[in-house]
Amino acid sequence: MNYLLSWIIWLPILGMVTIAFIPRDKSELIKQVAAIVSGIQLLLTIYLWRIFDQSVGTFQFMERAEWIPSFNITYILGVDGLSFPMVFLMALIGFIGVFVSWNIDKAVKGYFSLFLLLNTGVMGVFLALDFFLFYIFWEVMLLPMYFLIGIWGGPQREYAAIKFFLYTLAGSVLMLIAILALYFTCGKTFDMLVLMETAPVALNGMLWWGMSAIKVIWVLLFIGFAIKVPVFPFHTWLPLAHVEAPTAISVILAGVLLKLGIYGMLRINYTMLPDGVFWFAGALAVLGLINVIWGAMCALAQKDLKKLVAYSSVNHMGYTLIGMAAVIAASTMNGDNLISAQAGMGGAVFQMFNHGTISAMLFILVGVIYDRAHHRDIDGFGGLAAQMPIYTAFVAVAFFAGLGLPGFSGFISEAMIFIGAFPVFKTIVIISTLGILLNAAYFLWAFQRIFFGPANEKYNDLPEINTRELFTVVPLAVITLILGIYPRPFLDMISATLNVLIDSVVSLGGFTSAF
Amino acid sequence: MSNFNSLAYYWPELILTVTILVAVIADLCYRREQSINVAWWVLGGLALTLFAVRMGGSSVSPLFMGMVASDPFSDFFKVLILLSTALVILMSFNSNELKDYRVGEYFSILSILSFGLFLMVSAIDILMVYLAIEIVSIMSFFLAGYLKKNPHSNEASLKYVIYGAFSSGIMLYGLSILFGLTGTTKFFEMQNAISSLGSDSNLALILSVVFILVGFGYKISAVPFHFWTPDVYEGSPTTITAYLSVAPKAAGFALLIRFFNQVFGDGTAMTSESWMAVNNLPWPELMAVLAAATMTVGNLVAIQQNSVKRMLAYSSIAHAGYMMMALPLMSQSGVYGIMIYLVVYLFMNLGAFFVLIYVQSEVGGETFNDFDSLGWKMPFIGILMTLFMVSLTGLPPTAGFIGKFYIFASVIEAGSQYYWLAFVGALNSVVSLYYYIRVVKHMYLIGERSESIGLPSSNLVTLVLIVLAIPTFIFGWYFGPLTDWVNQSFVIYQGM
Amino acid sequence: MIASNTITLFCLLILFLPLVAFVINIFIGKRLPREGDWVSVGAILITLLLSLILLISMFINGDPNFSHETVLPWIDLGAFKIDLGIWVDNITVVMLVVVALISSMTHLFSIEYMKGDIRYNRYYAYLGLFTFSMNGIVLANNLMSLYIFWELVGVSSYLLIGHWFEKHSAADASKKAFLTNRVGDIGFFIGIMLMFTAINSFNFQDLFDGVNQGLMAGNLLTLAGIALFMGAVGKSSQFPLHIWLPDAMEGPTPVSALMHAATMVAAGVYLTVRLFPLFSPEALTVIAYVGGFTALFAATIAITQNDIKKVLAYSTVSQLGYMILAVGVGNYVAAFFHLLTHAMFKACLFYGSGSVIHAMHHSLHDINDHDTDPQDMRNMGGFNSKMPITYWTMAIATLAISGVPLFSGFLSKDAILAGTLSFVEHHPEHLLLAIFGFGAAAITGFYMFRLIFMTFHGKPKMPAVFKGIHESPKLMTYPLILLAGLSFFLFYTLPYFNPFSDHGWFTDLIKAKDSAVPGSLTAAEIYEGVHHAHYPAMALSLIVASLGIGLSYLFYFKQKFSAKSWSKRMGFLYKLSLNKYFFDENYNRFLYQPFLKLSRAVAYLDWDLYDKYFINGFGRVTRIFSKLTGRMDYDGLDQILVDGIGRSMQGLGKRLKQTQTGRLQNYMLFALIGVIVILVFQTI
Amino acid sequence: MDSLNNYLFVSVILFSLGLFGVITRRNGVAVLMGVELILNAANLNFLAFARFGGMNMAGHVYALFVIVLAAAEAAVALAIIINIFNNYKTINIDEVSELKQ
Repeated sequence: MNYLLSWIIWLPILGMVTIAFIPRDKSELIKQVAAIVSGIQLLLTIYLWRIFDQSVGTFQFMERAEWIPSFNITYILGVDGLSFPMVFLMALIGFIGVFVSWNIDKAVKGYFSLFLLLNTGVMGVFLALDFFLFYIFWEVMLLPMYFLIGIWGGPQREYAAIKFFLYTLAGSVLMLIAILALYFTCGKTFDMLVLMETAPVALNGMLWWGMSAIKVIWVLLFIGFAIKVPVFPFHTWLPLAHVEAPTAISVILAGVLLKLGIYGMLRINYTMLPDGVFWFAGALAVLGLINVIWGAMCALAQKDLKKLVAYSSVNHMGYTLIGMAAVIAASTMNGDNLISAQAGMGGAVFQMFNHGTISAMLFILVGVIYDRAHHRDIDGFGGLAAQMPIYTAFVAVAFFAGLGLPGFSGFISEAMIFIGAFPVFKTIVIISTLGILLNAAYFLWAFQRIFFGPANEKYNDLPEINTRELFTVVPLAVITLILGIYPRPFLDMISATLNVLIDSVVSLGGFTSAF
Repeated sequence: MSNFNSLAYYWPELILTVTILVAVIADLCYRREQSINVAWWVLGGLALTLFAVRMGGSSVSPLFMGMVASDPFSDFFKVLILLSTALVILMSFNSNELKDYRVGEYFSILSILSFGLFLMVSAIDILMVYLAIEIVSIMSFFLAGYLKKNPHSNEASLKYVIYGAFSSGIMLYGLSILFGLTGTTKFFEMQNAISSLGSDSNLALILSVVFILVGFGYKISAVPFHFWTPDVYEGSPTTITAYLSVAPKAAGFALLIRFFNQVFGDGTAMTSESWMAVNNLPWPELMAVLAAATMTVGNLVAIQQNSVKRMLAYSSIAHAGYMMMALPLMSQSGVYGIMIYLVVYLFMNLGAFFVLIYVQSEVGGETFNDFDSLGWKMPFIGILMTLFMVSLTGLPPTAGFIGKFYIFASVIEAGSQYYWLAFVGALNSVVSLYYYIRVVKHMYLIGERSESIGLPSSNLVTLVLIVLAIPTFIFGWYFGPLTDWVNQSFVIYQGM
Repeated sequence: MIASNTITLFCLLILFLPLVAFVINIFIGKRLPREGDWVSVGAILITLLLSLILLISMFINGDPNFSHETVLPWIDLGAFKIDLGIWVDNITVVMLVVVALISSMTHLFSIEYMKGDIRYNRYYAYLGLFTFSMNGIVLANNLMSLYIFWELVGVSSYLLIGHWFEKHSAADASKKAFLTNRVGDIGFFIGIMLMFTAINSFNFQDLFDGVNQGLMAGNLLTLAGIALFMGAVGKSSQFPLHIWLPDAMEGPTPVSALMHAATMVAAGVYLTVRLFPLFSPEALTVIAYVGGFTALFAATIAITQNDIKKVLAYSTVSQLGYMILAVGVGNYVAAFFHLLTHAMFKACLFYGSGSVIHAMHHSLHDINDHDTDPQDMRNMGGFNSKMPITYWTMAIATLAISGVPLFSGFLSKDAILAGTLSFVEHHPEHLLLAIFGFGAAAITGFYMFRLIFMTFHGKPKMPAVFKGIHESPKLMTYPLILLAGLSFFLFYTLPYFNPFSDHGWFTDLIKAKDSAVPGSLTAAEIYEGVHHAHYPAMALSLIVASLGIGLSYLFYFKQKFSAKSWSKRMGFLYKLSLNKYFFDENYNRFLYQPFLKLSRAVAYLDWDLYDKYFINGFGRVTRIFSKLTGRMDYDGLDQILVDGIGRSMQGLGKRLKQTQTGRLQNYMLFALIGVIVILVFQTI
Repeated sequence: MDSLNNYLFVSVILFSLGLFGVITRRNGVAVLMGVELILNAANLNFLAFARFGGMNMAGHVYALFVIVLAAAEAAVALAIIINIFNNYKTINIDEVSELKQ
């Protein structure tokens, strides 16, 4: 197929249009259409995986079309080892998300239309190679998200929705400025491939108000991405949005949307501002550390299960930041330690994917219990293990995966991150290993309070997790397990791209030239 | 060009004049209830005018001995004016407010107003500047106070007339000083004279610049000359509010661009990529500060409003601020950005106002609470209003984003000394999300979902809204035709 | 002699068979006949068989330097590679047999002991998981896979301790076990990272070579060693992370025997044995002190415990301390020897206690007494007549642990004490280590015989219960008999028959490796010293052991002294010991609670302060604004803007809004003022 | 006596008076008169510059136009004020302030 990537991106829009023509009382049909469309999308990504050439570190399946020549805006798509896992993750979670939302009965038509629109936006960001296109997709996600939280969310949904919207918009307008600054300083193009080559040279030594242009652009982009990750101190929208959003949206939010920030940093900051990487790596690691510890401590104190899981996302994304920072190990000033750089970066990318599957699983499971008990107060349960053994088993799997138990993919990525970052950031890594203790503490404590202890009479007739719900959790659990036992399929996929990325950061970035 | 020769290039205005006359005469012939039919005459005239404008070709020449210029730049604005006038007239059919009045006059005044705006966008002589502004103002006073029995409308027109007269008076004083310094009323001669003046006359020049700015600032409602705007916008009939927020503003910007760049520019204005202020007059810095102040004040106060109409009034101040960002840059891309912004602003702002008019007539109010759960009751209106709100905020993939994008792009292109302005603008657009999305919130997030769906009662309304919505959406991701049009129109009379 | 490929195959089978049993039982166990216990038992028996074949082939081979390694590339990013693999040498083989043997016994024992449990199939599944992970540790050839299985062992321990999760105490204990272990694991992982950073490999052999080449030396090496040792501290329940093991007795008793006595907790010792060549002398000193102190310290707690399993638990901690001490003084073969012998007699003791508890439980159940604690020795007494097999096997095991000649414990303990003595001879400044060692030996005899006397001798404390006590079924007693048999010296000294020397197949086949740290003593030098100290140590240990046993005899058998009055006389010390030196209480008060408070404070800071008032200053400004304006009518949107910046914006907006007075002339005045301000600024 | 500065001086005074009147008078008609003063100040300028600058007739033409437009504006303004009086029964512009904030 020639336009495979375009199909993957625009298929949901097609579905959205189809849904628009279905009368709104035929809610089953609407759900089926949504399921079919995201199913086909998933199949397409699997097909893409089959024909994807893992040995190539550059972009594949490139598409290029004239768009607005007067401003050098082009429609460019492409996929590489960095974006493919994310595309797959989105397709998978998008597909699962449809089934997670099967119980939605309020304005089904609107819900699934927006859901598919969101899908397109996210896919677009991962596949766009034109900065303008990238930005459009980046923003397209916001509005569906606002509605999905605001209409189908919990009691504080309006507040949560607007907060999410404002936070992210504030970040993205700064990003827009940075994009334009890059455009005008680096040869008037939005083509990322060109910018990756011209930006490091063009920005070299440029000063704005006495500040290095690289630093300014880096910080602008970073804030835009950091809000999405979210990096402390831009994280406060996250617990709220998660708590208020309907389950499927929490799943997508945690599973995919948070990755956009990291993806953006790796795709843009790292390639276009390699000098900035060296300048900022320390701060990145420190922020990662704060995320890890702060997120874990907040999670430890939560009484709302969903909020706990939300803070665990803050905590987990912190590891990713630490891993990313390890890329500087490969520079000459850090002793050409390519091993560390690969471990750290590989760990970071792997952690992104793993957090996607694991947190999605966690949120689905939180949704399952919320649907039944209509509350999420950790202390309000107790002894559920006896009443819902299968559910308990899945929560146990998800929690253990979340706390980084070997055998689950999260362990490998966290271990790689620590190993990779250790040579460069010894103290930070040592303190952040405390995070793995805290991880275990908050997960196990919550697990004990919910499932252990004498059976709670109140929940005697709580129905066990049903087939549909199992269908949503099992694939994620299986992926987590398989990759936890044998991570080669994933790591081989990203390996070539990762090495290209590390090489470009290290060879183009140097500490001395730019500042 | 002599007066007679000029007429050959003056077809649009001539047709418009005839339209005005026809409208006045037709009004005399109709009975009170039927006077609304005048609108069709006017619409026909406007269509002919539009045709004439488009046929006019791309000639660039001064007409009537250098009073007005005929160039694609002014044609561009003329099209905008005609479009907004026609749309407002169409929407007026459905206005509840006008029902109690004889409306024939209303339409003829609108066409006179358009004529004034035509003059404004093509004026290259300060006499014509004053004349045009006065024509526009006086007609606006009429229209603002058209609802004779409505005290608010009265109050609006009183405030408008006094504030208008006051600011045009100050502007006139400034123009008189400028006349004294240069001894001419023609833009290009003035520019020449100023560039040969020594720096000792800078004080007087600054005085005149500031005084002139009072008049222009009043027209585009820039801070601190914006105070009339909310009150007048709120009191006027909503159709007129919509019109005032678009057409005169567009014309005001055309005038500002022409006047400031060609009189206070360094003589290479519009011909080179970017240029400097004549004698290093500090007006660009002034303009930048005013732009920042304008959008900030507009946005912050808009947050506070409980009436959607008044909110839109303040938001129009904010939009003026965004456009003003591009003025101090003195670059082609800045002017370009303003032109693009004006086109998309026309569609989205008129759209928002027209939805408001429709909601007024259906629900009976114009506060946020009147929009409660509207999105469920009238999905068509809800979706369109959402589109307009999102576009006004400047989110892709709507036209509003493209407008902002070009403005920001021009600011960034101008170099790092204006980055702060881009920051202020960017953060302001975040703030603007607060109140735009509030409308959406009331439409969808508040109140019960209703099972019954209402479709717009009038096909005309549906048509007009769709006409506005399509470009608002399409230009968001396919703006090639738009930029091409602006590109072709970017030919400005440069003096002899 | 087995072919190399076959060894690999055997090892993989040994490793994965229990995992297969786990998978089968967890998914379909409930639906299988007998809830699938035969799957697990079958799997573990095959495992045992295979292990024994390996053992026999080791005997036949008789090569002390036998070593076999197989690797599988697991992660390969170009430069960054991790290869998983198995490494089989004689230590591995012996350990495999220990694990398989004790695990098989546990499987068999549990058939009766766990009969009728509601989660019978899961219990067996978890046992399989444990055996799998434990074998993984044993077979690991690199730190990374070691760490992986290390954690998995922790999880199976978590699951099994929490088997009866309806009990809050069990749930608490399982969590405590996992978390306390994680504390140690953090250190372990830091150690791994330090090693990897310096040597760029996880493979043991690479690490030894690297250290030998001096890629890592000095303080860094010591630090890495201590960090790695942290893992052992957690897993082997050494001071100060010893708190979890006694609580872990909340799990079913067979589990305690298998994991919390014989194998899992010994993993820490196994780790230090495996990594011995990496430890610098300074690190070893630290290890020795931790081990020695734990040995004595835990023994003093065991004296006063009344719960039969708690006594055994502290005894385990103490014995593990011994092993660690042995590693610390360099005699790590002795440590491994003690691991082996200890596994047998301690498992036997635990099964014995399980048998007693089982009997107590049933008897209590028959008389409908659900309040009496079936594990409290104060409710027992005189059981020797009713449970002869249990009595005799436990007695044998007790003799072994107390270090009485003819029993295995005597040999291994003697080797450790000899090593310690030799170490102290060379380093007189470390005299304390010898005191730890011999002191613990004395106390061990005392409390172990106290246990025997209180349980099996004297008059029954609760006659009603006593009536219902009877011997346990065969499936439970057979393992007891087997393990008691394995507590005799004979099995370890074959083919020699000298009960006073540990010279036998074990010492022949398990040879100490030289330390990889340049400048350390060689294995031969250490062996020489140990040999030298052999006889004095033996004499001393015999004296202290008989002292302890004698005292216990006087106190609890002859009742010459009243334990009660002595405990009163010792007052404060007694209380300290009874309450385990208040470690749990102090950890709770000074560690857990403050940390929980801190995290609550952080969460409050995050959510209620930071989030609500984006920056405090902004918030304050906003409040002032709101006071000034005085009429903040918050409607929907205003509520939305609770963030400080938002509020400040609102405040600003409100102030600005007030300029819109509605009075035309104000407007014009503002405009004029604007003009004047602009003019002033422009002309300046 | 007959110098440009004198005219300009008068013009400035007129302008200031006009501003003062516009800002301070409460009567709508009086405010309008203030506006007229401003316009006339400008007119005076135009004429004076045209006369003393030795320039062409542009200034005069300009002044004529201003006079005409001022008249038109005043007519409209007065009509509006009449309307206000009909609705509010006052022409005190301070009291016509329902639209605010």
